[in-house]
Amino acid sequence: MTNSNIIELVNISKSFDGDLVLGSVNLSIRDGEFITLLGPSGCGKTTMLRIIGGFLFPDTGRVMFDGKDITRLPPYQRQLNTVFQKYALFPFLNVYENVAFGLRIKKMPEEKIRARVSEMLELVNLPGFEKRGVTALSGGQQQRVAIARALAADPDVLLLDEPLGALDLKLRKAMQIELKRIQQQADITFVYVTHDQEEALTMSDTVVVMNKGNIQQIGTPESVYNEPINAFVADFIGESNQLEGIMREDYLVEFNGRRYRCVDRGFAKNEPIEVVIRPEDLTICPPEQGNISGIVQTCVFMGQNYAIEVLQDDYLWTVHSIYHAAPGSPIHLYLEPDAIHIMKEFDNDDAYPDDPEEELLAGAEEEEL
Amino acid sequence: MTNSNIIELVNISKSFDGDLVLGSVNLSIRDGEFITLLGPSGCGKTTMLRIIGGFLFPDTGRVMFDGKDITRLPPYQRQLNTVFQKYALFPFLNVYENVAFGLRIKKMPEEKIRARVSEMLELVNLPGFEKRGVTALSGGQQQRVAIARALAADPDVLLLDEPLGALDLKLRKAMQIELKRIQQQADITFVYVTHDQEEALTMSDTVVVMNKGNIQQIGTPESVYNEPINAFVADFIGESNQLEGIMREDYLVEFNGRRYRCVDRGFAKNEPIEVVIRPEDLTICPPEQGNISGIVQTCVFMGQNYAIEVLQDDYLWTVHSIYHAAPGSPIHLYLEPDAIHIMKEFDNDDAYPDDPEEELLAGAEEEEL
Amino acid sequence: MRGARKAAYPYAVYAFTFFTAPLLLILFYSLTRRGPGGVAFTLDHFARFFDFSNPQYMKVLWNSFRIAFYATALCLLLGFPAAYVLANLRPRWRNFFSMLFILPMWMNFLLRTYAWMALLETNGIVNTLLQKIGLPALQLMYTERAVVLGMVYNFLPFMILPIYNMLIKLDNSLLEAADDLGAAPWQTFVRVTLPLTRPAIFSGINMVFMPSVTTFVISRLLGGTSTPLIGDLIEKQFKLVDDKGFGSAMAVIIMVFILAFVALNGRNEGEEMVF
Amino acid sequence: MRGARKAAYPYAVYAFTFFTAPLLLILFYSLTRRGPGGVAFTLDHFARFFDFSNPQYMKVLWNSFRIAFYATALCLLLGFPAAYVLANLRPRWRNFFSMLFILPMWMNFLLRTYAWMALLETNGIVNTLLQKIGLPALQLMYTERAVVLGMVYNFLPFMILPIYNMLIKLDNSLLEAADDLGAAPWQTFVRVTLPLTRPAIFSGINMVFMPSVTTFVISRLLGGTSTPLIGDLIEKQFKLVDDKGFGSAMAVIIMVFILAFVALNGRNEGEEMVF
Repeated sequence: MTNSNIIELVNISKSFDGDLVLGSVNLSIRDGEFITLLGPSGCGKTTMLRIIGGFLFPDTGRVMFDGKDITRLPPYQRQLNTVFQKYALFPFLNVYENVAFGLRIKKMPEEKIRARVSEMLELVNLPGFEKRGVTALSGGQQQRVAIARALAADPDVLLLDEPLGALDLKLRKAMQIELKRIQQQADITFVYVTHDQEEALTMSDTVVVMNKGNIQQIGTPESVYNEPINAFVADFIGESNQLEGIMREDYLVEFNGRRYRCVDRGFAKNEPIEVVIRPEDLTICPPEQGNISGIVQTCVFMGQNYAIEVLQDDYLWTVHSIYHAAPGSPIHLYLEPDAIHIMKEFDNDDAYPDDPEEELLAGAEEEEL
Repeated sequence: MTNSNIIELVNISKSFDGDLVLGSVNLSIRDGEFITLLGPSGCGKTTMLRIIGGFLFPDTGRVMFDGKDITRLPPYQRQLNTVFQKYALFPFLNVYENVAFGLRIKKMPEEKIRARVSEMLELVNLPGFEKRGVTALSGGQQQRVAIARALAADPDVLLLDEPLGALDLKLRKAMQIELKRIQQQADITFVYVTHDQEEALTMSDTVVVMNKGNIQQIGTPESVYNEPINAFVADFIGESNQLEGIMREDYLVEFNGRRYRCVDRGFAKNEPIEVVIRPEDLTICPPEQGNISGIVQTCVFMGQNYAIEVLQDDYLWTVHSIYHAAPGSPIHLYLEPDAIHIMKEFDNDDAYPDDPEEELLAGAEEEEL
Repeated sequence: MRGARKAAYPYAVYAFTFFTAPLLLILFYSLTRRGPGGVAFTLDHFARFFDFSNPQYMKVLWNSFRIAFYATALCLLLGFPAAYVLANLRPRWRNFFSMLFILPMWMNFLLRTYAWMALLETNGIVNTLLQKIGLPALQLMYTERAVVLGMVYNFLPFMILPIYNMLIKLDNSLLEAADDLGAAPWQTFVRVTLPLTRPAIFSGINMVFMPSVTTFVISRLLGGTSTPLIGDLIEKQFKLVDDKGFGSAMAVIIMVFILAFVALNGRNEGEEMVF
Repeated sequence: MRGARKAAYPYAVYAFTFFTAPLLLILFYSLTRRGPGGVAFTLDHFARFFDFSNPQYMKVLWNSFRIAFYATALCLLLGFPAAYVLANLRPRWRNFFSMLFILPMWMNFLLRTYAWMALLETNGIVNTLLQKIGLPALQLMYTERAVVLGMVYNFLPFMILPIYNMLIKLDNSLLEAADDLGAAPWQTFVRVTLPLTRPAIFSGINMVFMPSVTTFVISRLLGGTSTPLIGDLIEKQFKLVDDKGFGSAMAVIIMVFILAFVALNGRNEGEEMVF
């Protein structure tokens, strides 16, 4: 990964039928990084990817590639390739011919094609699959052929549009590791689109969190998870307890009727703020050490830990703990000052919607474009 | 939940074109419980559900419902209803008519139907949706209409075939909570099919882990996660470190060249066994407290924690920790005796396959049947 | 795609002109008359058809619709079950039998009709068989019934094919859902299969009704002079009387009726036109 | 489903019998002769056709295939671009134009052919226009070219429809994938669009070639006596000569050729028969 930018989006905006899908987006993508566009359906992430790929032209703004303006260039003249959501393999060609497709267009000599195709199939762990028909392959295998085909032309950037969406959970996890390996081995830039925050966190160098056509936050997985910039990001990436609070003074915040030390400063005195606390940052402790206490409502086994709901006055805390807690019993929790994330009162519009399905519908419409 | 069995499967087996999909399965389902059939694609879980539903007849064995043999009864004569994977709503009917479908068949008077439909739409959180066309609904809404339709006829048992598979991650989590609520509110038995172990763990009273047409383990979420009966279950439900070891004596096991205290007994002296250790049971600790030490290879941020790979001699441990560890640095881990799960050497055939896609393909074929 | 589309345009325009020119010509003929002063606009041809003091032409039109209606109804009655059985066969048999249904369609339809005539003639197969078992010979040819049968025979595949195509695409989980919700097989059929195949049924009705209304060969060969249809009238104007104006006017009238019929039918169909 | 299927069987069997009986009858005629001793088996009809010392019938067959081939090739040349343009129109225009293509099909095809004749006649529209601009009148009717044009006119929709139906179902992401992999528009067309529409093209070829080979009305009306086709011969046997045996034999021969053609064509098509 270098520090030079290979792609720059400048003031990109795009509407469909009068609906603004992308509103003046700016983004720099460094050469060699694994960058993920993350957001709920309908947030504009796929539109952004398609603009980079050349399948859509933006209404305003420029797409720069290696310093050159490629905004109006058709896909076939761009130095980047795409792995499509539903693979888009040519059903009338076998694996070899699918991978060789781009090379034949380039009129590469046959022996070079042969070498390149086996190299690619080696890379995606499908050696010896040359003669197979693509329709007879499993989902994961088709996925890998699609990657091999896209990589065969040796692009500088690979665009991936939710490539693991159609796969089994276990297989998806395996492919995540494999994709990361392929990216590092081929040493090229990956621009990855997903709505799955776990996928985004584990694979990416940089995560771009999007909502409603705008970029909410850009950062490393750690920074977007640990220091979410607003309530939407906090809620979308991982679970969180969200409360309204008041900043009494620097390093002192009040929420749910109590005052807590915190690490934030610079707010106005008594400014209303938003508090976000991760469930795993609440630790079960003996009564004398706790600074939150309540009654256990439910305790659900989640595998690695239990999800415990704790009622304190009117607020229902969600706590993740490796320890079981009996519903109905009192419980004491300790909250460290630096686990209290404070942000300006957020615009409700940007929060993750209560009815996420409206977003889904918007997404479904977007797909068709 | 009572202790009487509402459904009993006795020696059920089923082949398609000579391939054994279910091999002599026995299962008892208690009245009012939330039971989940969990396994990879092609494990036979959907076939089992379809046999309970009456869409398939088993080759051998009996299906008992409330003590009566219903093996050969067609679906429309069974006291249970199904929520189909792809919803299967009638596209030519609106929400009201979809939910009322079963009631009209029963010739229920119109005012009763009206009351029942609004009750059901209330239950699934879609009040006022009566006049909407079902094709205009979002995925999650269609899902809920399908549940309302299936529950309207007041079945004793509801069968659910991967009902959340088509939904967004965030929406899926929300629907998991909702489904659990609906099940408790309606107080009926849910038989739920999924390949998602997280879904199975969080929702179920009982988890039935299946592989290759056989039941591997039946138990509460805690018991299948914490006391997996074999390596397949351990591997399929959550991540795990798996090592070969030797039982030196009761309470003393040797693996990776070292001896550890454990809580298991009753094996032969020096019997070769299989050791399974959960990544989150390995705790980073000061050198003097550790009983495993190695060099950090990678450290990937996963949100709630880091996945750290630690090389000890030839074995690569996977460790989950909330602390970051710098790759290349030495690390010390503590392993409690009761975190060491010991099981008889497993039959390799039952393990989760190295190439899970072959399973996937088998699954794809199964779906068509 | 842009380039390929551009290259295709001239061909498309050519095909289109080639295709609509005769239609425009008919429209032109129907609205003009050749007088001493050249070609003049007129509505006389239409007035002659809709002459209420002498409704002979309207009567023929009515007959054409009536007979086409019988033929369509019969086609539906035979075609739906045939398509249903075909769609439920195992794939191998399904291909074989649908081939048998399609095969005669490749044969010119007049030749098919001649073969059919051989069956119905006074000294044809059916009567020979009847007489062999001691029954009196029947007057099968040159009746309205023969015309309807001829239409059914010729246009049945147009009913079967869209319905068959729809049935094999039917989402099986919808049928299972109905079964699951307590519907017995016949209830599933009435409440789910039928509503789902409605667009195909309407399509089939269109595809049978249209040619039945306009045919004249079938009626001439099998019906003789018993029931002249509108198609016969039109042909006579073109071929024997050489009154292209009146013939064209009748063609336009029937086209308008057909369009109205399709539009009415299409309204129920919604988006899913099957053909 | 079991119940509904059972109820449908009698209708299906009836439809099937009704449908295949005439075919069997033709086969029967072609293999028998009425002699003094009753009906006797014979291969004479076939021998008469394949008489190599007097290949007049085979020549007609050859001519029929040749002309049908021209018509099919022309239909493909016009039909593919037309379907392509149609499929790439915005949905609203698409429906309008496909309606215009389908509309004439509902009109009886003889009537369409008469309209077409009005264009080509010696004193028809085309010649009138030619003379107006000072060019000599052309002999357009009663030529082989007129027959081919008549076939193209009548059967073009059968080429356009399957291709159009395939094109609108085309997976756009495959075209995008080709574009993405560096294929310019025409390369995408040749390497992706064409292979994907192959089954529809073969289907269209079948649907045009079959009726072109067997038609006799078009050749009689537009070709006069210039080029008799096999269809004319068959009709003459049935209608004028009343030699049903020989006519049936020719019908069987042409069916066998057509079946062979379809089988050959179908081999390339694989599973996806479009019609």
